[in-house]
Amino acid sequence: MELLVASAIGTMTAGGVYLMLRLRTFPVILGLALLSYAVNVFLFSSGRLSIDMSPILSKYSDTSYSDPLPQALVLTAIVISFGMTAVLVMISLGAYLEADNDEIDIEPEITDEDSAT
Amino acid sequence: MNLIFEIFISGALVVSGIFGFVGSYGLVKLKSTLQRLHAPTKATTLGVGGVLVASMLYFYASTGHISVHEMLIAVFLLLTAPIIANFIAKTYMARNLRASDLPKSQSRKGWALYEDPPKP
Amino acid sequence: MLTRLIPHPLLSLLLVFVWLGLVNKLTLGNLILGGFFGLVIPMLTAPYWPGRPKLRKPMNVLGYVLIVLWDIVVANVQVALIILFRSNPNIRSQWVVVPLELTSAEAITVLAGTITMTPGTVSATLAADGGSILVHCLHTDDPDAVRDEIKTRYERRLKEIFQ
Amino acid sequence: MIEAALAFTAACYGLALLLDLWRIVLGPHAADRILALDTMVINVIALLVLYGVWRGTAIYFEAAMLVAMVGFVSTVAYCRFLLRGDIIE
Amino acid sequence: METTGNFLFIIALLPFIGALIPGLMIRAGRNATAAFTAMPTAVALILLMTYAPAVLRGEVIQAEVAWLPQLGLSVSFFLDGLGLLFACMILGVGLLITLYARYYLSGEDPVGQFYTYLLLFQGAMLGIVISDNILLLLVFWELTSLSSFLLIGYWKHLPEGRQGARMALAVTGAGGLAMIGGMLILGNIAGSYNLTDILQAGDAIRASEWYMPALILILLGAFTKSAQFPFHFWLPHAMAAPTPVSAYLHSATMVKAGVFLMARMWPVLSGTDAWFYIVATTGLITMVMGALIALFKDDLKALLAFSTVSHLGLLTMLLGFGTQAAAVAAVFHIINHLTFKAALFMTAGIIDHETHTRDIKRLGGLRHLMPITFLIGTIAALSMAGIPLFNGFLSKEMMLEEASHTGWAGSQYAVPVLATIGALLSVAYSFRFIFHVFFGPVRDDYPAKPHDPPFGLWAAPALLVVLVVLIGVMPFIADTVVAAAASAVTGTDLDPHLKIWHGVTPALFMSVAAVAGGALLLMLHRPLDRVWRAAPRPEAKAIFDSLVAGCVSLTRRIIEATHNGAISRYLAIFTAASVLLGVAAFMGGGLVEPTRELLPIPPVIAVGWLMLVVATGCVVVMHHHRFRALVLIGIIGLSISSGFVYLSAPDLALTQISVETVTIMLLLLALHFLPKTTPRVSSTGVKLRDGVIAAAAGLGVGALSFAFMQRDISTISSYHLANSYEGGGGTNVVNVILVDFRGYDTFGEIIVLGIAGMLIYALMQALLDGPSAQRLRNTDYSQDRSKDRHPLMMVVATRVLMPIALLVGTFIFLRGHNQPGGGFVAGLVVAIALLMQYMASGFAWTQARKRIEYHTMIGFGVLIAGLTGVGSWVFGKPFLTSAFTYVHLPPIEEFELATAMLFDLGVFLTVLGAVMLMLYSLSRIARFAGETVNEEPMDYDPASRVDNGPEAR
Amino acid sequence: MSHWIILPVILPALFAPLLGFVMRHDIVLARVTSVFATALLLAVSVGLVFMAADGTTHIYRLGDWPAPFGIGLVLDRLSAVMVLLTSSLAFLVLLHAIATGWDEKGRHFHALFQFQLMGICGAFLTGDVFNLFVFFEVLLIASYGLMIHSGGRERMRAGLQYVVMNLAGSTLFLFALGTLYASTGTLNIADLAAKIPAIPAEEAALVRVAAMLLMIVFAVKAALFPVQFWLPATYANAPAPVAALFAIMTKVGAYAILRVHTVVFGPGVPGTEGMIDAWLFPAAIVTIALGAFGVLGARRLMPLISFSVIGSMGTLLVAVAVFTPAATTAALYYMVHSTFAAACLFLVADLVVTRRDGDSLRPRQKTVQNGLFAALFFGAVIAMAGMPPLSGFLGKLLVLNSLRQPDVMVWAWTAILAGSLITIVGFARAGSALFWKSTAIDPPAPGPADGTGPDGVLSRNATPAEVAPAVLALAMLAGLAVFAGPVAEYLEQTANQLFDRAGYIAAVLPAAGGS
Ligand code: NA
Ligand code: NA
Repeated sequence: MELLVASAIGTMTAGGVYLMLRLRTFPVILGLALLSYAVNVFLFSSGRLSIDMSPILSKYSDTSYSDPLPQALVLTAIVISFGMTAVLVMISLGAYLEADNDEIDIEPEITDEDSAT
Repeated sequence: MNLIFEIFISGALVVSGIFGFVGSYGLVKLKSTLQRLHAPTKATTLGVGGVLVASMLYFYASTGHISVHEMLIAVFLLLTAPIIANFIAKTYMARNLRASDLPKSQSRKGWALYEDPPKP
Repeated sequence: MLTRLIPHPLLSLLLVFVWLGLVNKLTLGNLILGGFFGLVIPMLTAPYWPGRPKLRKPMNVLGYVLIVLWDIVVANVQVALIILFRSNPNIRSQWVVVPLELTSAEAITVLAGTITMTPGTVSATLAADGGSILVHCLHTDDPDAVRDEIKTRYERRLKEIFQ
Repeated sequence: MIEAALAFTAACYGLALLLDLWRIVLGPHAADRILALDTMVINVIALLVLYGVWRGTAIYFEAAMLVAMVGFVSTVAYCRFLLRGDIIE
Repeated sequence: METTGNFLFIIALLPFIGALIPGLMIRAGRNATAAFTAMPTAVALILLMTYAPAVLRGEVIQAEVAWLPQLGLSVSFFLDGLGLLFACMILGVGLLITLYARYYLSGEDPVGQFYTYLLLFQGAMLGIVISDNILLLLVFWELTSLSSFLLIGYWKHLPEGRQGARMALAVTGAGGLAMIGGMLILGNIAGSYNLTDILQAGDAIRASEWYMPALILILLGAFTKSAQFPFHFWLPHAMAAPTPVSAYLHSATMVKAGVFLMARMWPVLSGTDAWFYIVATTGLITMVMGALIALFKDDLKALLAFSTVSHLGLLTMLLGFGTQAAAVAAVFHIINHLTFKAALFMTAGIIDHETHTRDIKRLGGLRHLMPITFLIGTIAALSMAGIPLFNGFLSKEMMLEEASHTGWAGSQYAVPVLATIGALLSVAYSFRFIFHVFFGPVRDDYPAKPHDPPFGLWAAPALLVVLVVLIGVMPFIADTVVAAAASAVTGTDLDPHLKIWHGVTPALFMSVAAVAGGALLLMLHRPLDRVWRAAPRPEAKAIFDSLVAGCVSLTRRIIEATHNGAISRYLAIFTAASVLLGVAAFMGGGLVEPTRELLPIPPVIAVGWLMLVVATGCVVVMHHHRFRALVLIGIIGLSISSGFVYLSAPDLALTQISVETVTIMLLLLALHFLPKTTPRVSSTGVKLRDGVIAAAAGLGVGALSFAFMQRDISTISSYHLANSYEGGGGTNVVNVILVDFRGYDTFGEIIVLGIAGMLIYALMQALLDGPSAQRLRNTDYSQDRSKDRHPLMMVVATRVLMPIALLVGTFIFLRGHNQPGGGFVAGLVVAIALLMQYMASGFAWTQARKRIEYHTMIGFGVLIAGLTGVGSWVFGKPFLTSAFTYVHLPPIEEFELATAMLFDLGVFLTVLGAVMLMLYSLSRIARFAGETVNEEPMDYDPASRVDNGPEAR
Repeated sequence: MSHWIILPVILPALFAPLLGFVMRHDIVLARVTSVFATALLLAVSVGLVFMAADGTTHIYRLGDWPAPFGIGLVLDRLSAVMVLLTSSLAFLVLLHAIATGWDEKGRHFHALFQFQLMGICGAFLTGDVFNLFVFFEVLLIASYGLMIHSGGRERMRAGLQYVVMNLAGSTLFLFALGTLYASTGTLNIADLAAKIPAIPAEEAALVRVAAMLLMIVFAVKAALFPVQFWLPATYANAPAPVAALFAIMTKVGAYAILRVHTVVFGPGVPGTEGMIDAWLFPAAIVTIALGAFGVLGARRLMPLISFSVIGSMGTLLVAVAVFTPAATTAALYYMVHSTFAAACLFLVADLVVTRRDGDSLRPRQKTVQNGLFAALFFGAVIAMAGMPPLSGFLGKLLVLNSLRQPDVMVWAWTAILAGSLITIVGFARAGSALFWKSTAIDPPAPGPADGTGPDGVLSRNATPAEVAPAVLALAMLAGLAVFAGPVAEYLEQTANQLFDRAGYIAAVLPAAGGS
């Protein structure tokens, strides 16, 4: 199981990084979304994996529970990355509408004259 | 647990599994999109229904309480499945068929997909 | 006054049941709470549901639901058999146009939903004025029979309920 | 017996998921992909309920319920996007 | 008796205070400004004079206040003979320049600025010569660079002025920076930055292994400032400044700072071979070279500038000799050079002012037209030439005397011969100044009709030439001053007697040879000038300019190649660096043996894994089809959520799936306006590069997680599990952590969301106010649209589904504290419920039916959450301390009331408000793009068919 | 426990929603409230500095949960100084934004501004690494809003890049935190500081990775090579007052390195000994060089200033990288200085650029009040380039003086001194082109009544209120120089307190007894 989770994290990270390195905003957004999925699972896995041990306290049984803290951290991270993604989407839309293309790189503006002699 | 319950539960599960599989099998097997539309919307409804029935029976059998919240999922799916099928069908038609490919509507207006609604 | 307070009684009732289903425990407290939500939520959403569909014969609803449920089970089996055992070239899909007499939006929706959930048919689109419905039939040799069955088995009953 | 039935059903749904995946990847039409994704959602709902039965807990019910809700909404949204472009026009 | 040094603070401060005066006075007129500007200088000079007797007796006046003790920097001043001499020169000449400038500057020049800069500069110079702390000295040193930059660039409209200023700043600034290094080393060796301590530590410093670096760095500072070869080139270009500036900077002050520093450090640094060979040689070369170039300069100020270079070389050489006699000669020459050179600059200024040219070739014959100027100029030039009875002669003799018995690398003749040549050239250009300017026939083509200037303009140089003559004739009047200064330089008590006649010494012969040779050279000037002009030689300014230009274009190329706006490359570098450094870090440490057994892999879970992996791969492969990629992202979200369910994290599953859905909604909304496909633009090489980086990152992260998942660790969360119910009142530990243990995180998190909503709204407004609005209006987004906009079935189904969804949201909210759920998920579920309604009947229609202020909702959410936290202050508890109780109303079963729920309500409202505000903003944009508002909930209500009468099919 | 500690977070957190959601239609009310809130924050932070002055490490346990289980705010000298630095800078910037009307050019400026302050103060005060992440995000998202405030094509694209870069950085932050939690089981800085030194090098691989990744995360914020690329485009395209406020943002990165990599992974920790310095130091050297190159090579004013910010961060981080109290003292002084210097430059640049046709370093028509602007620019440049009499020179001397270890001295001194030279030359060229050459060109014709010419170029004089913030910033720099002694003394104690790991642990985790 651990191997599956680790490889899933790795795959999503790789995919995310690859898309993040593209030249248009949309794939970059997708890449960052993938990366945030990957990092959420990664953060979650830092509490180690467990099955059927949800951290919902049970009055009746004296079972063990999975580590709730990373889960709480991941929740926070998910929410934050949602907000960030939303902002990114909007800004990229803004950039597109302003410039009429959704390239992410800035073409350096070279002026003809030198600044000072 | 009561054997009757076990049998019913197992039966419901098996039925569910079969229909769940068939739905997806149809999705792969059938040759046109509109045909494929029939497979999952129908088969999976019973598939999920089976699991839900099994779940209700199981919890009743094991705790003695009647568990009804499975019903909610069923109700929800029942309410939404037609809408979904309708939308997917329209999506396909809008992109792949013209009005002339379809039989004529038998009312004053043509099909909603291709024709504006009457002015009120 | 009462219509303002309880704009959609059936919806309210449904919500009470849904609430009980959600908490999955029938207690007085939950019933009260469910009743509260059953009142409040329709009030909040009333603007989005103008008008109240009239149900002539509410008792017929149950019969209709049972028929549809039965048909769904049958539909599933039939479709499963077609999918599993009929080779693709032998599946003859057809369009079926069903002219509608129903005029209530709710009734048309229920009919279209029923069509989709029952044997091998999917309601694909309505006419722009809601006057007929285009049904895609997975496999049939007789489209007219399909149309007639829809009209007699479902539309007639719905007409009784809604008009 | 229930154990075996659970295993069988789970296997069925596992296979079903693979078939859905197949259809999503191959398409060919957008409608096919949406349809297959929706099927996948429904299969997952079944699996979630199944898992609850297997574990004997109702803790996963909300997840199943929520998957059903968002499955509906996102499927409609995908379709509306293709049909109208703006999903909340 | 120790004399208190408190006046030193005042003296040091006066010029800086004075620098404010012109700004205040300038409206009162030029005379008033000049007069008031002279005041602080005069007062400082008077105060200084009160110390003169004590200093000349050999006392050292000191004063100190702490400034930055952590650094060893204090405001400490000391005044010894050397300091006094320089301070007098700076202030005295300063006064003269103030006077001179009043008449020199034209009415169009901003006089106020000039005096401000001048006083700033004066203060900086003064600071250098009386600083007792070398760090403080550095402060003043840098200040001279800055203020001279302003002075040289004073005539901003002249390109020469700007370039000269920048060049001076670059060269002297560079030297200053080197000197910082040298001084810090010096202080480090001596253990103190106080000069008095450092001057005691000469032996230790010379013995230190850091002596050489310190020496070189400090000398770099001194040489650049004093325009020593090869840094001499900036000085002539600084002549673009108004002449009063040149007279001040290049006779008495700025350029002497380097010489002063060498003199100051003489007891510490001199006496080694390194000192001798570096300093004396540099000085000698500079002297000869400067003089040679001066001879062929036609610009009067350029001639004087190179003569200054030459004389500075002379001084440097003398200090480099390292003997006491040479030091005495240096000190004496400093005084003499000041007098004649300042007078000469002022003379040049007068000529320029009156004739409107400084070109020697256009002058001549001024003897008759400007007799006073002629007299002053000639006396000063003769002194510069080293003609007896003028003070220049005396110190030059002493220099030649010293040179005559200084050997250089085994050679007895190198130094004397070169020194003589230097003196000879000096005579030549001095004579040229006299003869080519004043003698010869009166011309009729001067650019302006020359005549002697008003008294105000010639008074200052006249005073200086009086000194030239006085010292020249009665050198003993300078005895005490020279003695005091020379003693300070050498650190031993010296009592030199300055005489006119030294007897028949080698120096006399050298001097005679120099005068004769000089006269001869002048006679040969015309042919020599032609040879000189024809000879190829490196042009320092051109070299400097091309060096700077080269640096600029090199740095520009580096910067523009690296910071080229290609964020994809920045990110590639960032990722690659993270991977490489992460691996490097990992390799540097070990790992304990695995302690956990791996969990089994059920087949269905393997299928889920496969879904995720395949979908990820497909997203990468198919990302050019944007919509398709979004569908595939859906699979990934679904797989992860299911995985969370399987791995005991139901809350995560709920959150993940709902967030993912809302995210996809937003992406779909945005994609409506964006291109639907991504062009294939990356080359194979780039793809390969990115692929390698991506694979490495994936491998690294995967391996890392695999490594820790196999190893157990005890965590702090056992506390949370143990205290969740008792202390936090909830059984859903994750939720209790979110709203209680780490509620502060959640508080931050909802603020992020609130800001996100607000920001999106603000951005939407900005877009609609800007040029994008036009683009939106002009783009047709309605192509290929199906005609049914708000299909009946969807509308009707939503009428039931949305209330149910709202109920589910409420349910999830209410039970979140004890079961999976909570305010955040509830907020999203309610948002999704509303989204259904929007998709059914449109945003605008829905909004029109019930106006919900999403802004306010966010505001209230944040405020409720914040005030809930603040509420605990009332009970004397810290922010966000929760309280809960169980209430029992008889017919109903027990239920819980917790402040955490109130906090969660804040979360709920913020989330809902934020999501809705985002949707609202996107829908506004759509309406701008031409989307219309529908009047009815659905496209067509078939019920109205009845009203239209019977159907006609 | 004193509630004062949390006020720098709560005040803006409560004012911001009021500003953004209640007062969003009334600019006058919003301005008054915003200034009031910022002044209040300034007052509170002055109080905190005095509160921390006695050397006590104050802890504020949120939710009344004991450390390390809940989140604790920690007020020591360092956090107090940083909060004061933030609030005083914010005050200046806010005045400028209001005086110049920048706040009206888009929506929600004041709310975003307060949120930004909340995020920054929260990051400085927290004693928990995950909470640090959360407040990083708060300050980032607010900064996104401020960055693209008032929109425009270039700004939007640059803002997009800024967001993307930081999202990547945040992702790495989470990877680092996951690794840290996975290898230590805790998130509290004091608890980490107590636990990590006990991990022998043979078991430290994971902790090392966490430490390294955290450093990269902070390095992105601090604009350290090779993750500094984002900065010039961002700062150059941000609205000028925002760029001025951003002067503190890079310091957040530097602060985080100081806090985390000194207290948790600092000197004497066997697992990470020598690892961070080995990378940080050379990177900082290169950063100095790049900053200097940028100043010399820039074609436009705003990028030029941005590169000078990079250079100053290099200088700051060189001092941080040796992890000694003396060097940290120097770094802190330099940090305070460079924050105001950069801000001052941006504010002055704003006054100039709005009166010019763009910020290109080519001769243009001279602006109205050319001399005044030239003087202000000269002052700000002196500060930034580290020349006397302003605090930059002292800061530079402190840094140089603290880097006398033989292995670092040559590199550090060469880089800093040569960097200064290049910077000075670059600034001189820029100033000459902007203010001197321009005088050769006739002043613009008098514009319309409101002083706005074509292309929005202002042709009216700057009001005293517009000039005041820049002048105040210069005065701060002068004050910092004059009172360098007392300031450095406070900072020296600050550095010593920072290096007193046991004291920190004992204060935060009383039960641990500071072992
Ligand atoms: Na949360
Ligand atoms: Na509590």
